[in-house]
Amino acid sequence: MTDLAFLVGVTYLIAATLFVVGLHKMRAPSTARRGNRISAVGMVIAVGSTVTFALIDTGGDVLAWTALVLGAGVGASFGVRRSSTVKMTDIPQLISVFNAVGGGAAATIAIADFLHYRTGDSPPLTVSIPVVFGVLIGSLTFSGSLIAAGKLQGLIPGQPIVFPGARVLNLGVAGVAAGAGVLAIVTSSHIEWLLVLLVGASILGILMVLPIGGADAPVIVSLLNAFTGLAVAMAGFALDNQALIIAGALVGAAGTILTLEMAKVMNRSVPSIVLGGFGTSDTATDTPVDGQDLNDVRQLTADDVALQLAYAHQVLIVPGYGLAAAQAQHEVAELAKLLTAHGVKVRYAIHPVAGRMPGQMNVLLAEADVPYTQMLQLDEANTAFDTCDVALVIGANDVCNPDAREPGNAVSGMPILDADHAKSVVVIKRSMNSGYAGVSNPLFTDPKTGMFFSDAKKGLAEIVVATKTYVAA
Amino acid sequence: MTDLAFLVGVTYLIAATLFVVGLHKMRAPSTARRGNRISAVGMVIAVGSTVTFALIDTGGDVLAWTALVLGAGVGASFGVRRSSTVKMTDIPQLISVFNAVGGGAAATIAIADFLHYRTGDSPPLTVSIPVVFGVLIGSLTFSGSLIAAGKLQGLIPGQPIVFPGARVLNLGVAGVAAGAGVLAIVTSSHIEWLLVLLVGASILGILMVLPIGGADAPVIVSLLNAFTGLAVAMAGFALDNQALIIAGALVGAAGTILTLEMAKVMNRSVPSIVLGGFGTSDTATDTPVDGQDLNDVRQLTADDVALQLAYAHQVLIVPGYGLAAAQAQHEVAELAKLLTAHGVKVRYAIHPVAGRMPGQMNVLLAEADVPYTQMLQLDEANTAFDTCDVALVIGANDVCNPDAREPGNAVSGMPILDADHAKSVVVIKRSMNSGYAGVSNPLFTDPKTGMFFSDAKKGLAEIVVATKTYVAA
Amino acid sequence: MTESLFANLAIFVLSLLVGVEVISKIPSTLQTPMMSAANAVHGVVIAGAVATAAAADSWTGYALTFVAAALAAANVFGGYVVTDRMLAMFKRPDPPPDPAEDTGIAGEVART
Amino acid sequence: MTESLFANLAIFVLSLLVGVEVISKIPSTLQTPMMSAANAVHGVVIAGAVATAAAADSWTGYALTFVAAALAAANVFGGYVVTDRMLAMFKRPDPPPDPAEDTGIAGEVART
Ligand SMILES: NC(=O)c1ccc[n+]([C@@H]2O[C@H](COP(=O)([O-])OP(=O)(O)OC[C@H]3O[C@@H](n4cnc5c(N)ncnc54)[C@H](OP(=O)(O)O)[C@@H]3O)[C@@H](O)[C@H]2O)c1
Ligand SMILES: NC(=O)c1ccc[n+]([C@@H]2O[C@H](COP(=O)([O-])OP(=O)(O)OC[C@H]3O[C@@H](n4cnc5c(N)ncnc54)[C@H](OP(=O)(O)O)[C@@H]3O)[C@@H](O)[C@H]2O)c1
Repeated sequence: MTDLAFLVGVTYLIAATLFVVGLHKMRAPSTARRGNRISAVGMVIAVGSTVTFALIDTGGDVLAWTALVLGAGVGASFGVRRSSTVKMTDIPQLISVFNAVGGGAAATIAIADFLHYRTGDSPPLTVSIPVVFGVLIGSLTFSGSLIAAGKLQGLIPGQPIVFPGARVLNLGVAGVAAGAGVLAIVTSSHIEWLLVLLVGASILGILMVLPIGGADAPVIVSLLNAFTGLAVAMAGFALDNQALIIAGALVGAAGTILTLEMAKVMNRSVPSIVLGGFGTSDTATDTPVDGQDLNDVRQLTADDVALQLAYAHQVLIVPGYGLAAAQAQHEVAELAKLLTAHGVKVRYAIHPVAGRMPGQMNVLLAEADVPYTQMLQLDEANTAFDTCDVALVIGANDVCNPDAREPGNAVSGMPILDADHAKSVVVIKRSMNSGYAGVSNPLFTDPKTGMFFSDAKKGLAEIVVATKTYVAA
Repeated sequence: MTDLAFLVGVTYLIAATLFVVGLHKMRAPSTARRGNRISAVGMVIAVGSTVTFALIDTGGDVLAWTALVLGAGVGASFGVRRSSTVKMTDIPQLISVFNAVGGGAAATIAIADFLHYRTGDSPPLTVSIPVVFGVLIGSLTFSGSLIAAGKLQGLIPGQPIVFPGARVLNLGVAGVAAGAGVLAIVTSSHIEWLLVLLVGASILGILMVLPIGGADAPVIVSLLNAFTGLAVAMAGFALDNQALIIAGALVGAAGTILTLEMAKVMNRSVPSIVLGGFGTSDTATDTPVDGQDLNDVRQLTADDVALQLAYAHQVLIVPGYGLAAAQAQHEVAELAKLLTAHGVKVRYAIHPVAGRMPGQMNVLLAEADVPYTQMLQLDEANTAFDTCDVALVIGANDVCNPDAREPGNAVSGMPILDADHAKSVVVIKRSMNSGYAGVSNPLFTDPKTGMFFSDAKKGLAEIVVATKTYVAA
Repeated sequence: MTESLFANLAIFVLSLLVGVEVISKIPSTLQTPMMSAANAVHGVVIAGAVATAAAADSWTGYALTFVAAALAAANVFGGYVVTDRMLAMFKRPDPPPDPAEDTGIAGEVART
Repeated sequence: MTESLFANLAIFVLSLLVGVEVISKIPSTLQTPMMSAANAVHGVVIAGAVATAAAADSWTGYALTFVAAALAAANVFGGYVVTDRMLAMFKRPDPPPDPAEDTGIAGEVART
């Protein structure tokens, strides 16, 4: 190891420290943004010192540098453009695309490293083994992430796509990929096996994600995030580059824990999602399992709702998947502002799994300029319901289903928002259809509940208009 | 690096993982004990593989192995005997003794390594620098920890020991030690400088801890714990032993964070403690700052207290330093059991800095078999006070001083236990003297408060006797 | 060889441990931004693309460099920008128009 | 030389990071046991005493080995034993003699 390489290594350690400090600061909303910027500084240091080292150490080839700069330019402009314009509801699919490109980059780098050795001596095991793993994980992540992004974007049907013989096909492809990997290591100079592995792993990625229901896709995105980290770490082993090893392992481990946490709050297990065991889908809402009767229901108009809200002291808004689906975050924020200005105390009761992605409601509401101090977590919110006049449930269902307190149904045992403890309840949704879990909700037929059947965005807009007349008065 | 050394390195990584998993599990009382055992398994693996490697690799000298086994036997029997017999209130000083021996061991090992090189070539900088730091930190920790243990044990007066010219002496000794360290590195074969450094650093350790008040000693013990970790890591650099580097750095960093947290809950800053700036002492209680008047006070007898407790529905016990000082944990637990059996709901409201060491009350009460589910943390406790009939304050003062809510006094801003929100309050202490912070406490003169003047142990024993008559009746 | 293999292995294992520890106890509010932040960090793969460029000396090498650089740059630039955008939206309350809706709202809840 | 120095440095830095992360968010209840547990971990210095023994070949060496071993063993054995003793006392409630003082007590508080 030259002194220069030693120095580069030290800068990598500094970068690693900044990555960790940055991620650490993501624990609290007030420091999260600074954390991300600290991490970015680490990235600049790591990349900067790598470039400096490469220039001094190898000088290098003008064409190669040109290829690098051109490629980076193309990639950067794509990344920045997509990131700056993406709608907040589409962030999961964008993250998934970034996982795909990260995994693809790791696989490409691993292949290039292997080829490089091939022109000289054949690579030692300490290179060929990580190369094989890098290609395997990287290309699986590449194809799998693209499929997941497609599902989330609605380009690929959200339902689990299953077909007869899928299991046999899976095993077959996995066998071919594994065989190719072993042969690539053993023969260690036959690039062909690596290409077979590449194709096999890519097919495997597709086969793995296709059978997964759209609602489980966020968990898979998180898992593939961890995979990308591991692929990058493997590329790091192959190149003997510690920045890649550290950052890759960091993300691999952190992503795995995050995935397990996400699955836990959703009452799902990662193995069962990956093995496609359940194949639960988003479309449960299309088929009302039970005929909840409209006769039991007290229906409201926009005007009724506005009146009730304008004369309340405290309102708690319970946003759910329907709010996200209808993109109604700005309408709800407008309504809340109106009421607040009128002297009503308005806050949001946010369930950890409201929506289809952990924290989705927080991001959406934040987009509509709702300060995070108004967003109550489960426990705080449940204390607040006891003293609140109106619980305004918007496109939420499972997260406030009182049946969760009873045993023997699909939501049993899930901690819920106690909207039924409020003095009165108003629910905005389109029909009596059930939510993600496909079970009926006795809250809707509770005597103190009024239902306003409407699309969330449209309904809220009407309520805002109606409220203005009361507030002005 | 031989294959054998590689294997040993891998076992060190396994051990490191077990250390981390073990420390991680210390976050919750229910898993903490298992965590400590997992960490012990890691220790066995690390030491076992080091021994195996040494036996295979160097074979070694019968006399050296004998010295090792004899030494280890002596040390182990001392450590186990002291640990199995120590009283729970004396744990801080025992930890301090273990810091001392750990630091001493690191310094000894560093010196031995330096000497070993001296017989051959002179050691390279990558050895001599960590040796110097190991000796410096190790011997400073050794002497400083012994002084801290002496203070906590009462062998050395708890008051800050200061004398004129201390500052000049400190600077002088520090200068000598620094000079000797530099010379040891530069001349790199003169063991004499290392010995000067050893003596200088030891004196420095004494000078550093002597001026620190007894009540701040736990913070210093925690800081010296971190120092020992760093000394061990330095020894690891000198010996090129990764187990020492990993575990030492782990403890160094964890200990530092822990020290900062401890200081924070005590409203103190580590630099001000170390620089002896305040010199606050335990003995503030001896000089009542304000003449709180006995006329304002409603005095109770043991019998009064017993009656009030026996007819309460809910009792919250607020233990403080006086309970620890009087060693009255078993008496309070007995009283609580008696009341619980009689149908009274008894729980403990525990302030993070009650006593003289964070978590001290929890450890003490745990010793007396109080289940940790009955120990309420600050927030829980403050909710519970609102519905509690009697707050029984035992030897506590600052932690329930309502003046903390007002600005302009020594406890201002400290979060407190809202004992004054209880329906009635009973305080057991020996006099109207103030506590650690030396301020008067309006709680004692509150009309709903009754004072029972007594030593905590004696008073509680009397109350237990009196309660038995009511409970039996 | 074993020397540097051991170093890399140790770095890998310890980084895994850091990753596990740094992530635990993330509030669910921040799980999506956290995922995005971790996503940005694996954009470090662009340093690998630089290494690939430094070693490239054939048309295949240049092509692979181009592909690796494009993919990696998309990851790293996009990842940081989108995370920043998302976090920029997590705001403290505006300076209150009237004192009743002051900053303490969240803390006040437990006692309402 | 630089190779192994870098490895050791990287290991040191990453271990520091692990140490910082693993300790954050310890409840104050467990700060004393935690300090004790960390104290036990630096008992690993006994592995250093073993290395010292392996290199010792003079009476000074033997003496230093003896001293290092005695000090280190006191740390490691004492540290684990006292931590275990302390933690053994943190108990769940006994099986309740009557249902009123059931395990849920702590959880129940918030709503009493
Ligand atoms: N957050 C996550 O990480 C995550 C991930 C996967 C699954 N999940 C699961 O998703 C569920 C989340 O609960 P939730 O209460 O938020 O949602 P939900 O239980 O799925 O209910 C959403 C409700 O919104 C209504 N809705 C749909 N589109 C609407 C629109 N445009 N306007 C108005 N209403 C609309 C639907 O009723 P109508 O059709 O009658 O309008 C539906 O009943 C939980 O079961 C959770 O386990 C969560
Ligand atoms: N926990 C820590 O880590 C730590 C460390 C350093 C400092 N501190 C500080 O220590 C204080 C702790 O508050 P605290 O309320 O627990 O204690 P405190 O405010 O120091 O008060 C203790 C009280 O106990 C009484 N007492 C002493 N011996 C007694 C005995 N044998 N029997 C009965 N009563 C006895 C004393 O009054 P009489 O003399 O009238 O009996 C004294 O007023 C805080 O100010 C904290 O900042 C804490």
